[in-house]
Amino acid sequence: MFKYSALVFGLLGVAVLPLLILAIFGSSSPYYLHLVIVIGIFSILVLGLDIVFGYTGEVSLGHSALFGIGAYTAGCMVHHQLLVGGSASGTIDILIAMVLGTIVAAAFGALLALPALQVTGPYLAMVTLAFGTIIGILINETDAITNGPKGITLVKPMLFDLRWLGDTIPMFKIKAALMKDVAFYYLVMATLLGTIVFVNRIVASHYGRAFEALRDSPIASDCMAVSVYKHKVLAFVISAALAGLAGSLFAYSEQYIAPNNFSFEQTIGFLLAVTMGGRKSRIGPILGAIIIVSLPALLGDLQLFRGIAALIAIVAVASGTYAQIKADPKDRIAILVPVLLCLAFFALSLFITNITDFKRSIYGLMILFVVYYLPEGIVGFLRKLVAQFVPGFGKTEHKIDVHGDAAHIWAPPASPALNANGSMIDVKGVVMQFGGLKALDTVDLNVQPRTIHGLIGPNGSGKSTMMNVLTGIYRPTGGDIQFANGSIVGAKSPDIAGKGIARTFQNVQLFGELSVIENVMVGLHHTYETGIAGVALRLPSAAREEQEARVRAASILGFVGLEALANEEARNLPYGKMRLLEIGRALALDPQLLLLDEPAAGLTAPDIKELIAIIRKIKEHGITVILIEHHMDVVMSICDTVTVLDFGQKIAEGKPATVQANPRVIEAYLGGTAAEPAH
Amino acid sequence: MLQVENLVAGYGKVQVLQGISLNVPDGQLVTLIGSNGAGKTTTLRALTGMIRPESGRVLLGGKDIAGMPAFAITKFGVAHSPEGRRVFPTLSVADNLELGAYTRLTGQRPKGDVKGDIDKMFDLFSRLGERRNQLAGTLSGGEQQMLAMARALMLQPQVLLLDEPSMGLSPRLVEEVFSIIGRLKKEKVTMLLVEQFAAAALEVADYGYVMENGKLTVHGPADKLKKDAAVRAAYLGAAH
Amino acid sequence: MAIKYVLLAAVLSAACAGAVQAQEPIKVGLSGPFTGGSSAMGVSMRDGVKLAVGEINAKGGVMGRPLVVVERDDEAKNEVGVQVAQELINKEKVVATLGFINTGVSLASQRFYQEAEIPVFNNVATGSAVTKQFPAPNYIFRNAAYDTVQSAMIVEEAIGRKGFKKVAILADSTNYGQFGKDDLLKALTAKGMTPVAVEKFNVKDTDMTSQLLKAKEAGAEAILTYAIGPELAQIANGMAKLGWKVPMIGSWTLSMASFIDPAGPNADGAMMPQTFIQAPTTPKRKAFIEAYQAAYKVDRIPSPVSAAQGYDSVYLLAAAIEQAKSTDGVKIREALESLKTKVEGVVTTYDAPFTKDDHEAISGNIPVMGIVKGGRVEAVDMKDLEGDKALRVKPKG
Amino acid sequence: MEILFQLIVSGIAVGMIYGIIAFGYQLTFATSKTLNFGQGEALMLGALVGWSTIRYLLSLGLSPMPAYLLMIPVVLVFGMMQGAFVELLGVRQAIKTKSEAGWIMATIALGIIFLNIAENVWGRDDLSFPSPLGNTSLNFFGVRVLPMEIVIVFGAIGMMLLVELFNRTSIYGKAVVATAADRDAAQLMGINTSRVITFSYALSSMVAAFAGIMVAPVTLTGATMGASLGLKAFAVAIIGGLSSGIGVVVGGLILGITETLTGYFISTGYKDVPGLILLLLVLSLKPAGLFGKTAIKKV
Repeated sequence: MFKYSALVFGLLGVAVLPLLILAIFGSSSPYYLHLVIVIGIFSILVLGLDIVFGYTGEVSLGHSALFGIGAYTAGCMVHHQLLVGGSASGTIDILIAMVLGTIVAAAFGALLALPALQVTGPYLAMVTLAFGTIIGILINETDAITNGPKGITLVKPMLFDLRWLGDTIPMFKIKAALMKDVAFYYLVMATLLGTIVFVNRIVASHYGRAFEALRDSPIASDCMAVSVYKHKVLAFVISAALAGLAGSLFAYSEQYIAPNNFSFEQTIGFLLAVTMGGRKSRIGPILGAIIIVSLPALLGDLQLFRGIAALIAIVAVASGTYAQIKADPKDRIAILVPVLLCLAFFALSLFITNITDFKRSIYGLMILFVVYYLPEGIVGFLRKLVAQFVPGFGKTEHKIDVHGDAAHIWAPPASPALNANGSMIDVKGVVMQFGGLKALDTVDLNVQPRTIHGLIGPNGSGKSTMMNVLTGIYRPTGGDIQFANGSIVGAKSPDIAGKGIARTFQNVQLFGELSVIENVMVGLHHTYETGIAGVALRLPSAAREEQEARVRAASILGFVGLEALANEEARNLPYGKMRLLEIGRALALDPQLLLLDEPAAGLTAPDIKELIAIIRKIKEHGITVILIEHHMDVVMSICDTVTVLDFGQKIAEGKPATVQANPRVIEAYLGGTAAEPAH
Repeated sequence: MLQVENLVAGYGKVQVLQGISLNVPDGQLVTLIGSNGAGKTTTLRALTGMIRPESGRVLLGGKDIAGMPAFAITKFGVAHSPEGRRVFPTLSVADNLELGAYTRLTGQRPKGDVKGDIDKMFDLFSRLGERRNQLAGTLSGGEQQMLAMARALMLQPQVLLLDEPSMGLSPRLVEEVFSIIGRLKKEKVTMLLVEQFAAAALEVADYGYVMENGKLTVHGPADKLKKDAAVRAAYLGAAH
Repeated sequence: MAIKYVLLAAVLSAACAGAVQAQEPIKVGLSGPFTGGSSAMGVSMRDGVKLAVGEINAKGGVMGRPLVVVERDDEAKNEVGVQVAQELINKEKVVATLGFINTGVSLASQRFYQEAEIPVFNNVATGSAVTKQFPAPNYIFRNAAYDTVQSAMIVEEAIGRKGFKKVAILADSTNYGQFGKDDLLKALTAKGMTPVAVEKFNVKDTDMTSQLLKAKEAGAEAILTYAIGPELAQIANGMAKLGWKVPMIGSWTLSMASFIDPAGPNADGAMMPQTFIQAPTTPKRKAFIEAYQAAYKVDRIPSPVSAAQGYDSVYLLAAAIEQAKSTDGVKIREALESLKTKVEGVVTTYDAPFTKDDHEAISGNIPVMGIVKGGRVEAVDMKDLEGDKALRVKPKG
Repeated sequence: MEILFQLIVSGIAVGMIYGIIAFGYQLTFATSKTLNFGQGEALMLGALVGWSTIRYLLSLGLSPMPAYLLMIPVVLVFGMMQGAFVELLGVRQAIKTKSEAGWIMATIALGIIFLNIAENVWGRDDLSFPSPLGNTSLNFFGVRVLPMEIVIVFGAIGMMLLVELFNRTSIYGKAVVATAADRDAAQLMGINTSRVITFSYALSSMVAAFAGIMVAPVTLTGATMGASLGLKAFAVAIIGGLSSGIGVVVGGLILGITETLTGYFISTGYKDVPGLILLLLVLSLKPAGLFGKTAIKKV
């Protein structure tokens, strides 16, 4: 409810702002109005960029080009008289241009993201950088479509005319040109508000959770059927669409666009806006947009620049002094550095007489400063600052208050799809070779449905490799794996997970920055059917799904005994609880087969008892389990069958007691020379 | 030679080692055994600076090396054959060995006869001699393990830390690895051996420590530990 | 804000001490690229403007009030130009703006001056469309040789005087090059010719082999260029590499130091229309060159044309303000359109240069063809700059 | 036919420049998984420092050839210092913070600052770089080649071979390879891996600076000369693969030759376009590059 009151206030502010500007600076001053319009347009783009840069952590250096594509979509329509622009139908035209700009930019975004995001690392940054240049060239070259370097002139339509109000409200006694600007201002602000709501909804939805999850642990995301690749592409396309939307508005606000409007430096500006304002927030990008739009003016006026430098120095000294008092003595020097830099910056500003010559350096230094000392942006910095005085500030954001119940733990039972021979999973002669190393050497593994199948063996015997082969992280060099009557060799992790194989990880792979319940809800991603549009429009079905997922997640947390910790950040859990959470998250996938990789490692004795009970219950609900474990008591007490691996080969298989007595197994465990009986 | 006092270490929030103390006397082979996840590898990683210990002291010949970065600790003569071998797959066998003597070749440790030592390694590990110019990534698991050990020996270390040299090897190769460890022992190389194969380790060691959940529970001369029922139980389960 | 203005005023008054005081200064905007690729022109123009402003203020200013230049770097970027325009108009409240090097920036930004009824003096940008963007009452003026004038001269030189039958056009892919290319094509068509090749290249291209080979293969006898310095040098050097030497005839940018220096000996013989050549052919020019050299401590002006036109633009504006006896934009425009005093400039003597419909101060007879010789620009025919030909004046009517 | 060869020859020279810059990207990417987005500026600084040095030497009365040769070591040392500076001040600091990909922003920012410094020191106009071999082109059966273009090809290959040789034979070079293969294990050998990473940045910038003084005599020298070269080299690095030495040479040649051929046979305006199409094709079909190796994920 808090959110809505903020929205109402925001709306009021936005509605009144142009009137204020006009009142203060006089009706002959469209300068500040234009500045606010450009800030609004840039904000739309930067909010979109934040989805890629802030949420998924990928760097795009092509947003200026996407912005240009949006602008040129509008421009070309006008240029070829497909849209009239400026006439009576201007309002409809501009709306059509906005829609088309969005779509075309999204299409280009997809074209770019589909190949570039296959690879992790700086590839997206490199490809988008190249893309930026090429788009510049294409716009320049395709004279027939874009009018080439000569640019396109558009006319801002009169969207609505309120000058008749001038009789009652003198503020509206303005010229027609200014009225156009005021009307256009409202259009931009309405679009910006729409964007904020849209981004808010996406980020709060299962998509938003997926974006954050894939950044924390890409492998775990893939194994939760949340394809890292697909969601990164999706995030990029959404982001590109918003860039296109902003571009189409920009074409109308500037009324003249040319290829060199959309430069590499602009892209850097956008990234600076996100970082400087503060990532993963709505205020941050808007703040960033304000800064980059006013930057040329700031750097153009020496006096103003000195004033700003002084202000920064004062803030730095104040917060630095405060931090000095509070900080660890070890960190004191580290804190001093940025404060001194700010002071030096102020001193420098007093000395230079010609600011234009050093503009780029100042710009570069700003970026460096933000990267080093404000990695969470101004918003993050302020949040931290306020949190110093108001304990707990900003921590209650993600609180989800639902209670689960036993009825919602399990998905409605479905009869599992088995292989022709009645097995749950059938591994035949699998070989996994890394260079000269055979981690798995022709291993067979036949797991019967509704059983707990233990997989044991000394360190390095190939157990974890087997897990990775089964979940598609490695593609085996030989052999076949049958699951649900089909081969899963060569299938990608998210697809295998989607077919019903869930897993936990030996070295815990939680989504650290998400809360405990959100971790489970990422596992429930597959239960959502609503698309982006449904989320954006907040369809009843979307809300229902979300509510169902919450209840389900809370129920699962109850089952693994973590309900009380539901709103903790996962990374703050004790180690043992992390392992339990991984099991809960895996159960959310409604798996037919659950792979547990050393679930008892690091657990205390009472925890282990609890774990055994949980695994038993999982089996009772018809889920087949493969269990890798070193705690022999666990293995011996709950497994129906045990397979022993040693140096990549299967050396024994059978009932736990039989396997335990097998001399080869004892030898494998105790080493070559100690095969004599124990007692 | 190597003395550990009250070492506390872990990863991020997870504290794995909860204050361990052990002693590796000069010229002796000491083994650290225990079940998986007990903290054996973490101990070695903390000793050689691959993770930064939270507290405690690591004395090498009386000098505290705790908290130094790994490359600096190596300079003092602590060689570490890490878990999972970690040979440099894109370099040849001979180059891997040469890198083992990096500190000697760059004047941080007495140089001696590096070429001669490489040849000695090829004598000691005859399988490697046949493959001196092959890329290490193409070796089999056992060969890689031997290369990792030989590479560590190239430091001419004060103390050699061996982390699970038997991991992933066939019994025949495990036997070979242990016979080499036996030979090194005869040459009075000071060693700390972390091993999951308790019996095999205790067979060659002079002294043993048993680790459980980040703590050292039992220790004593190797022959005594061999007969300790508690040790066996820790491995094959109490049910046995 | 208030404090800022107090500070600003304090600094300004300190700066103007010794000259005219106590009177409210007249603010003139200055927009040009002072950083980036075309900054050589921008800086020369700025320095020319400042030189003139200094002289005027030393003589008592305009209407007894000092001129103050509010300079802003438009970075040769359209969007920055737009922002600069809005700031100069609405925040700085300038009475007129001088400048614009880049046709694109000019086209993007001057609509705001037009709407605000503030005169703009384009003193370097040459795109033909610049002064024709708006119908009368038009606030856009220019004292630079625009592309139509230049193209006609280039084509006349190549076809008329030299008698070439086959020419190739090489233009860069910016709007400067492409607008210029269009004008060249028109001028050629007027002579009943078509070029044998029309090639373009991107700014910062390092290799011109493909473009030059195409021109060479087509049998071009001369290359007509529309580009800026560095790329022109690449063309000259590229031709030398291919062992192919035909005359380069192109727009005035062939006189830029950024062409002449990097091209070295390969630049020799390049011809271009010039409104101003750094040669003391009239007393006014002599004084200007010496003043410039003294003020900025250079021997060769980086872009003499930009400096001279920048210098002249200030005097034209000052004359108009004096005549209008007002700083009101409408009145200044009206005064410019009916300028009564002859303004003695460096480029020419401006005798009623503008009318209601003609906002171009430079006519086709004013520029002379210059040629690069030994690293300096000279007139193709030195007689063009001697005697009564030294000062060419726009014909009346 | 002559024309075709002429185009190919010009393409090779440009391509080798792209290739050697991309080679610089590889050097740092191997050891640190980061690369310098300001590599073009490293090239530019190298060229400008070379320009000043050679001007100074010429003013002492040296003839162009010895002056050029004497200038090379100065530029190489400068390049190494510049690269080390970028790593120490840009990449390392940025990686310390929580901000992901902060190093991308940091290297871009340093590039902008270098550009601005160069503008203020050497001016905004392009300068001409004295060519040690003169600007008279050689005529091979109608194909004209500048002597410097031949130097570029052999210089680039020579420099790459030298670096490779260093990596393969010297113990320090092997330390670089070891760090690239397994940073933790390299530490256990006593290798100060963070110093190796600084060193790889130094090497990378050195290579770029060298490319700068090779390309300067045939093009123009100025603050903005590096930007588009650095960018093209990105395309080359992706096409050839960030992990393959031969890849960048082939990638560079492919890009350089397609550019000149497209320029002549299609349109000079579109000459950069086939490069991007190739880039996107390679990324979709063989994401690790034509010659790159796909890394094994570690869980």
